[in-house]
Amino acid sequence: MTNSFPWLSLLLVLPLAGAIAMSFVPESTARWIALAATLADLCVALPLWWLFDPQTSQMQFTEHVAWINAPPIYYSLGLDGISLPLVLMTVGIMPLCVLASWNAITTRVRGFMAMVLVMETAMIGVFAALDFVLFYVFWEAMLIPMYLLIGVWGGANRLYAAIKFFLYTLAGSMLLLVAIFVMYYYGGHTFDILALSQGTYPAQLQMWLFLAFFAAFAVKVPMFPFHTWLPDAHVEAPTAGSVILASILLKMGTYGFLRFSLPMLPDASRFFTPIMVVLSIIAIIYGAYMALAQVDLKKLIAYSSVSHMGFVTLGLFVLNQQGIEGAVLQMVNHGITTGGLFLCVGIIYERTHSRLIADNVGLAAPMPQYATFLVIFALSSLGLPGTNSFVGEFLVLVGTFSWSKIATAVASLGIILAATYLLWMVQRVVFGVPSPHHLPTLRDLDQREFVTLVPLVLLIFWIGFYPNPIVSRMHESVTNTLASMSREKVAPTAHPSAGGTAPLLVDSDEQLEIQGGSR
Amino acid sequence: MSLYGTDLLALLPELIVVVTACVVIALDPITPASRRDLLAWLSVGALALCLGLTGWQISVENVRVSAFSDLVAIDAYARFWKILLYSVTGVTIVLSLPYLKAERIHLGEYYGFILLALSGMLVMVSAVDLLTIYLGTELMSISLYVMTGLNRSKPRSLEASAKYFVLGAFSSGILLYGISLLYGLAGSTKLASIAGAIGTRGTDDPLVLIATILIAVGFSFKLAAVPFHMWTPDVYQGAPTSITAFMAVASKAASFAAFIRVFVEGLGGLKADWSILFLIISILTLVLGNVVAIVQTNIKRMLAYSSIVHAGYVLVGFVAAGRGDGASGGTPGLASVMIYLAIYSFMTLGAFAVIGMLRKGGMEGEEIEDFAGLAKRQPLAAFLMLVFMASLAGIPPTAGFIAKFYVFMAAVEAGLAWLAAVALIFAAVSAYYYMRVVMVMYMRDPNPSSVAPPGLVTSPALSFVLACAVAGVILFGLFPNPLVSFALQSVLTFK
Amino acid sequence: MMTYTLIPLLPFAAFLILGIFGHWIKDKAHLVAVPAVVVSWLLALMVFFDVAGGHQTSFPLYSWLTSGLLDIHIGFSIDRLTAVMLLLVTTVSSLVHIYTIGYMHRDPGYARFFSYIALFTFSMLMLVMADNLLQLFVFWEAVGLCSYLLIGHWYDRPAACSAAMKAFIVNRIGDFGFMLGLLLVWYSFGSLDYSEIFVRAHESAGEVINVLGPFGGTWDVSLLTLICVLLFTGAVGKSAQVPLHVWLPDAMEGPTPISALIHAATMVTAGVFMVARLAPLYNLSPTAMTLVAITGGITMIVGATIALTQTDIKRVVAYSTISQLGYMVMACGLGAYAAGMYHLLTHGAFKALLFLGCGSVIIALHHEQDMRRMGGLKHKLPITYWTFVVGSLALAGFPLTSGFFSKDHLLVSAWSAGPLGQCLTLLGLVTALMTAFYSFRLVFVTFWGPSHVDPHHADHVHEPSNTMTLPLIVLAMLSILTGYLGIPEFLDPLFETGAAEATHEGGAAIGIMVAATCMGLLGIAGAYYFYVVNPALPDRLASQWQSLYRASLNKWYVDEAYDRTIVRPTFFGASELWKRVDVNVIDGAVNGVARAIAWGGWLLRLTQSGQAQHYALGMALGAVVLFTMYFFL
Amino acid sequence: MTVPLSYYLVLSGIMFLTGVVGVLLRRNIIIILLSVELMLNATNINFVAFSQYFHNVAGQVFVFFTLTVAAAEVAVGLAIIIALYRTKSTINIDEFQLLKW
Amino acid sequence: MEQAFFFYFACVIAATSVLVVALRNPIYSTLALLVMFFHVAGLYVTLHAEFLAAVQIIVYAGAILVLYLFVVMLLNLKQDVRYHRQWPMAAAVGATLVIEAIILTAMKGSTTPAVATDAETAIGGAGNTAAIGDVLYTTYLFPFEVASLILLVAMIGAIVLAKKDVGEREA
Repeated sequence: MTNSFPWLSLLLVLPLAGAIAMSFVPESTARWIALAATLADLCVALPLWWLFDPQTSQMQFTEHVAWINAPPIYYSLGLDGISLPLVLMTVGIMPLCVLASWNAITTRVRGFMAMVLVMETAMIGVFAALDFVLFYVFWEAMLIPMYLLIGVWGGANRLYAAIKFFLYTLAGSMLLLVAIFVMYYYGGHTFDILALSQGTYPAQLQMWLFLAFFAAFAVKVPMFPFHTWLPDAHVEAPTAGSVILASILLKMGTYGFLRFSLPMLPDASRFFTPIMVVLSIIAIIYGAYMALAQVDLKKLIAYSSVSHMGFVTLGLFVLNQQGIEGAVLQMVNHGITTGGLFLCVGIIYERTHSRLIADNVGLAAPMPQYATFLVIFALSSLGLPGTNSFVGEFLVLVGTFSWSKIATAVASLGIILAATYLLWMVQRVVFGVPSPHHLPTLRDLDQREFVTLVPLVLLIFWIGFYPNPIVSRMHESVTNTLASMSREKVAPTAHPSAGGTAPLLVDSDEQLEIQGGSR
Repeated sequence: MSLYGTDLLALLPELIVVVTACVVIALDPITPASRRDLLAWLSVGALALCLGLTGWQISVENVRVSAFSDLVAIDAYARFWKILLYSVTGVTIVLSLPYLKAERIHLGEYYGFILLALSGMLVMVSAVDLLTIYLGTELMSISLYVMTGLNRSKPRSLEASAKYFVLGAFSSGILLYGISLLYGLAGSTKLASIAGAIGTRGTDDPLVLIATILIAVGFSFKLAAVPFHMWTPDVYQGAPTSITAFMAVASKAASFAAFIRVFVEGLGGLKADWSILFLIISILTLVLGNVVAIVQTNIKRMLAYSSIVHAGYVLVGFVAAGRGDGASGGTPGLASVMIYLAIYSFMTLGAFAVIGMLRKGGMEGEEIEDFAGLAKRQPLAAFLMLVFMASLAGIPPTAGFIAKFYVFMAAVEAGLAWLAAVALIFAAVSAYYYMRVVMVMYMRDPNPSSVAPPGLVTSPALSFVLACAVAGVILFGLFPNPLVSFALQSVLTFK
Repeated sequence: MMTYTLIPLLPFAAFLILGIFGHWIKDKAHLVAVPAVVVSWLLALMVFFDVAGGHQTSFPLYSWLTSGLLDIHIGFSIDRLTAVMLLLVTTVSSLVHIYTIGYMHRDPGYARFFSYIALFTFSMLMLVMADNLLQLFVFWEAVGLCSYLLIGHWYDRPAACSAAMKAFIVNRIGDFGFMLGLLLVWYSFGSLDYSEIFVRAHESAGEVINVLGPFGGTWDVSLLTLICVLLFTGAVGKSAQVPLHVWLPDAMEGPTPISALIHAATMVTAGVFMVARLAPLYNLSPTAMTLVAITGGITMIVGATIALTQTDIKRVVAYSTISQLGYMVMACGLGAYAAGMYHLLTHGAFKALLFLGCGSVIIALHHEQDMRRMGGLKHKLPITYWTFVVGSLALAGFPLTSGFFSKDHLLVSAWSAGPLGQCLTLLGLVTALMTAFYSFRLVFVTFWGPSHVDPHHADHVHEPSNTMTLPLIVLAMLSILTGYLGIPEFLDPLFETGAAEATHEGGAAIGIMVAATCMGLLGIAGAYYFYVVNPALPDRLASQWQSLYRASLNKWYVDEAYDRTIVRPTFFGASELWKRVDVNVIDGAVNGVARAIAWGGWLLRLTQSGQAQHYALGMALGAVVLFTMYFFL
Repeated sequence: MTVPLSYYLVLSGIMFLTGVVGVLLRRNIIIILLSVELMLNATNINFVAFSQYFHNVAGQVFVFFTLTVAAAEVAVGLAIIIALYRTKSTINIDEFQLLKW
Repeated sequence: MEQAFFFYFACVIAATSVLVVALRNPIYSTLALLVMFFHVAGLYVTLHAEFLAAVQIIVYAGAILVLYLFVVMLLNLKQDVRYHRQWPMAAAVGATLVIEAIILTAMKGSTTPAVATDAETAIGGAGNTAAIGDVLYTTYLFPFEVASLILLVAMIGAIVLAKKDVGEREA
């Protein structure tokens, strides 16, 4: 299905135009420009929700223009049921980021807003790109703005955190680049993601490619042993930075797994499933357990992100419909919920200038509205039924259950731990008696802050009580992904120098059977 | 054929350069100091003319013209480099003007030397005979020795010059010895004859091997590949910044041009041997260059290591060209090398231009720490530097990414995916030191104790050129098609 | 259909209004909440009669989530069980709403409190009306949330906050099992709808699962047993069965009305309700049933033994609740679902009454909860006293009160359920003795004897407002009347397959009735002897049996054991693991790589000595290396 | 011709290596330059010998140009040396260490 | 006879080269180089490169070396106290290179250059001055011009570097 109107390009251009406009406007209007740009983007994106045809697995709103001739690289964009929610989440979160930075950012506002807007373009680009190189360009283009966001407007230890974030993610994605090239030569000399997803690759090669993909995506997610950049980056980033990081950036890793690793490298994906599942479960438990030990609010939420993203990777790699849909939904959920939590931390930081739990106690009395929001986000984060996260986690667990019951049981323990650390946080921050020292500064939410948080709460309950509209838009695309995973195994002579056959491949294990068709 | 009329016509741009050089030198004594800018503009004008001429040659008929008894050949390959060299030399002159004035070494000879060095480079890129290559190299080197030491009031400048000279002479001795052996092999110094001789004699001959290695060593010195790189940091640091830029860019490009010509056209039969040799050199270069660059505190020195590292990346592309046995037969590798160097030239020039602009209490601000808070003092300069650093680090959507893209793509095509992986991991390491500059500019506050920094040393022309450079770095990152097709077309020379 | 939907929706609307506009409504909050719940009650009454007339229905509201084969709606299933639960919930809730007007008067969180209990009512109603397991689970957790919020209502009291958190987390542990059970149900039966499950369950009655399979062992467990046990875990948490009973006493930190509503009458009975709801499933798994019965039995006696010695007035009632829940669970485990439900309903009435009575006392004494600082209140608080006595009699199983009928019915049913049932019946009789003892210990110590009330307040002690006494009176009447409504007969058709429904086989039934009555009377008499006739005796006995007394007083040290073995190691381990592994090992490795590279840089940079001849040597060495390399090629 | 070509090669090799060692060994820049001259002369011998062997004048022409370049290098080199000496009163190259690391 | 000449020249050349490197007094080194230049010229003569022999003496011995001597005298350089501290390494490198060269030659057989001659530069019999002159201005015209540029650069460069008042010109 082609659509004559270039929706996606418009989505990409609007923030960028805003960013460029920053260089011509005075410092004082920068905020308004940024708000206007992000809101305009939101307005452009919202119709897509209705224009999207959930009955087809085809890419929609596609655009396909030649970009580089040799090798053939296209400016190729499109959305399917997997990327649509993520794009909408992105454009939805960004105005909130701008609002959250309204008073928090006082120096170099133009630069800040420009970086935020550039980030928006890049992030939408990542989710919408249908050309591998284009994807990579957007993927990497985020590094510098994010680096600056953390490094210029961040906290005390920002330099370390910024460079750590930068190098960590860069190192991972470098291997991805090599893998992209290899894919190009084995996949029929094209960078088209859809074509590559239909290509066949020797099994041995798939293993290597999978590892290379893993390096990029696992760092971004972040999966278990690669997570240590996240607490640092979260803690030091300004509020908007943390929100972008947690809500959107982390999703790009899991999106990468879903968009590339699974359909392009089905055999390797199946082969690595046990490892991925184990890593995911470790992340769930370990992240939650680490969160229990934190005294810094942002660090706590950062570790909780590790745990929650573990659910996402878990859902992806159990390779069935429920798992993947749950994972995609959980990406959106985590974006909403954790974004909200970070916004809350930002709000309190503006008042007490401390992120330590010990410095922010007993907020319920002086700031009842704030406390309400914080509790709602915390409850959503711990997966309370009726909130969004429950739906995602439930689907993931359903998916996992048919893969391994033990894995499900262990992963479920993470939910108990989540309740523990979040409620403990709530108990310390919201309940109790505020210290008289801070009391004068603790005024309740103003209108701007209120407006920032309300949409997230509405989304939390909307998805919690009626997730079907969003999930039903994924069905076809997920089915399609799974179908492409079960395509013919590979002719070993795809490339002259590809000697390797498939000794490493697991046979179609019962557990790996793809659900959705025949149970 | 009246005295090589057609030959002279083919070499018209070079002649213009040489004549302009002589004119500049001749005019210098009679030009008052205040009007010395005119000499610069004269040179720039001549370069623009040459650029136009070469461009015209390309557009009319981009074929190989052999001149002067096959000692030089003006072909598509040479024209690519010429276009590049004219442009970077022009930019260098523009960025030199304010810098030289600030450093109080504004000599008319300076432009003469630059133009003469350029003519040496032009000879190098179009030479198809080891003799002309050697002479071109020497012409370039001797000019550079002098220019390095131009700022005689500074001991560092002279010391750099001395080191450069001693090591340069040493390396050219080695190179020459290799050439003499090749001559002994083929009975001629023409690359074509050498290729023929190697074809008939096979590759096992010790003379061939010794000669290849010696020539490789001699060129590696010019390219600043590890372990023949050690002059680079010292010389780059000591030389006047504008000369450093010129060296890092033009001399490297010309050396690579000649280097590729020698190894592909002359020693193409030894591909299997020298590709391994340069494989090792490139890995060494990447590892050492990146690792040592991390600990540098002087930005010129850091950029020197960066130039070493980039030579390493280019060598990866070159190795890919040597290894590429597929249908494309190494052309992607060579094209990638050309693309890389073209892009590298502009981003490096830009970075040096910003450094040259920066003053610290009337002195050159060379320490990375001197950049502290630049984003607050000079937001525009800081932004430019940011773009150049990002490009050097190879972050999309800058041109630096496109450069790396083609090089590593070629490497992967040649079956060197592992090399690409290693190189890219070190590219991640390199991001550290580039980003450190950004960090210092944007995330540190200016040192309060330091002298209040005066404004930037700049001129309208320099601003214009810098704007062009930034635009180029971003535009080539977004729309590399023209450059890529130009390189691909030029590299057909070797088909 | 509208009627059914409105029943939960009205409280929900009240919640929304109060939640969003509570800030402005403040003291008028009851004007929103009370009518909503009362109307809801009326509707429930309608439904009850409707259902009593033989009408049963089940319909989906909307499709909640579909994914692959997973297809879940939100929907209602209305049958007799639902109907009685609806009635219980709305009745108690209405009364508690009314009671709250007085109890929470002038509380700063007045509107918030009302919004929470409205939300609770909504959730509880949705829970009982659910037609599938997932909806049950969703609201199962939602009532847990309300419980959490309400326990922590007075958030500036650390004890309340801890209790709230404890309640939630302990429940979560139970729900962990519930969730797994639910997944297993879906995995095995392909659906979560009750009707579907019951059909499939019959088909897969023989299936076994090797629980130790993943670890290489063999331990075949019947699929249904596994499902039932896992689901029952949730009930253990929610209904405060041993070993997850620890949260309920602590929950008494919350305001008394919610102790009555949530922690006595409704939410804690959700576990029992769930087992009854899934009776067809449990009936297929004798093993699971046995486990359920034994758990109930243990809880029953443990709760009672602890209740004997507690001094906090609400805690006594709380442990009594645990003990009574044990009765119900035991009954369900023995297949006597109707008996269990019967006791659930009567207990709902009299236990709510007792709690509200406690609330009256507490309010009258300005939030004094220690029994030892009460006494002699029967004249000052006559209404409270008499209603409290009625409640206690019902609890003690005094003849002709509702508790008498339900407990008797329960024990008789249990007795007829085979050897295990008979053992448990004996245990139940012992418990009945203790129940009567501690309930009247409460009455005597609180209302009789000399006053130990704080002299500051002693003069002001007076009966609370009408809004509080009215519910007491209504509940007192209910505590007697519910015994005569014929609830078991009403419910029996639902559990027609019940393995051991009470058959009232002549002698045994009468014997048990007599025994139970004797036990009750004996307990009351004992309490009278100990605390009225001979008040010094308890202390003497306590010092004589010190270890036993201490153990009972300290709740058998269960909290301490959990604290030592689970809570503290968890937190300690977390911070240790964080410092040791995350910071030192993982991050250390990352930084270590960076540092190694930088260190390598420092080292390699030394080669750049500044001496041109070192550089020349480097070049020469490089050439040597290249030459040497060629030797080996 | 009775002297085999390889003799010339050996001779030039010895000279060349001597020159290399000289560059590495001597601290005085002038002597280093002299050593470079050794290397160049070794080259020249090669060229001339090959030229003779091939009966080909190209080698001799090359030598001619080498001589020219050598002269030019010497001119520049000595100028640098003089300038250096002015600033530091020494031309021992290992004493120039402003630029390092 | 030719061999005798060769061995004479070769021995002297080798010996004087070593002396150039080994002698600590720069003047002696320079003089040793002078001796070597003459013998190289002699060698050229035996190779029938008379023109080059003359150029060697005129340019090298006459011009370059005198320049060296001049500078040595001008700077009044004293005897070198010691060699560079890295001499053991340097010696090792030199020795390795020698050994490797020998092994390489021995292992892979002796060298027999191809006899492939360009028509333009082929000369009958001996390299005579006329022939060189001829090719220099025809075939090698281009390098010749480049060489002239090199000399130009060297000349101006030497002036710029060595003259005293460069800094002051601006003022």
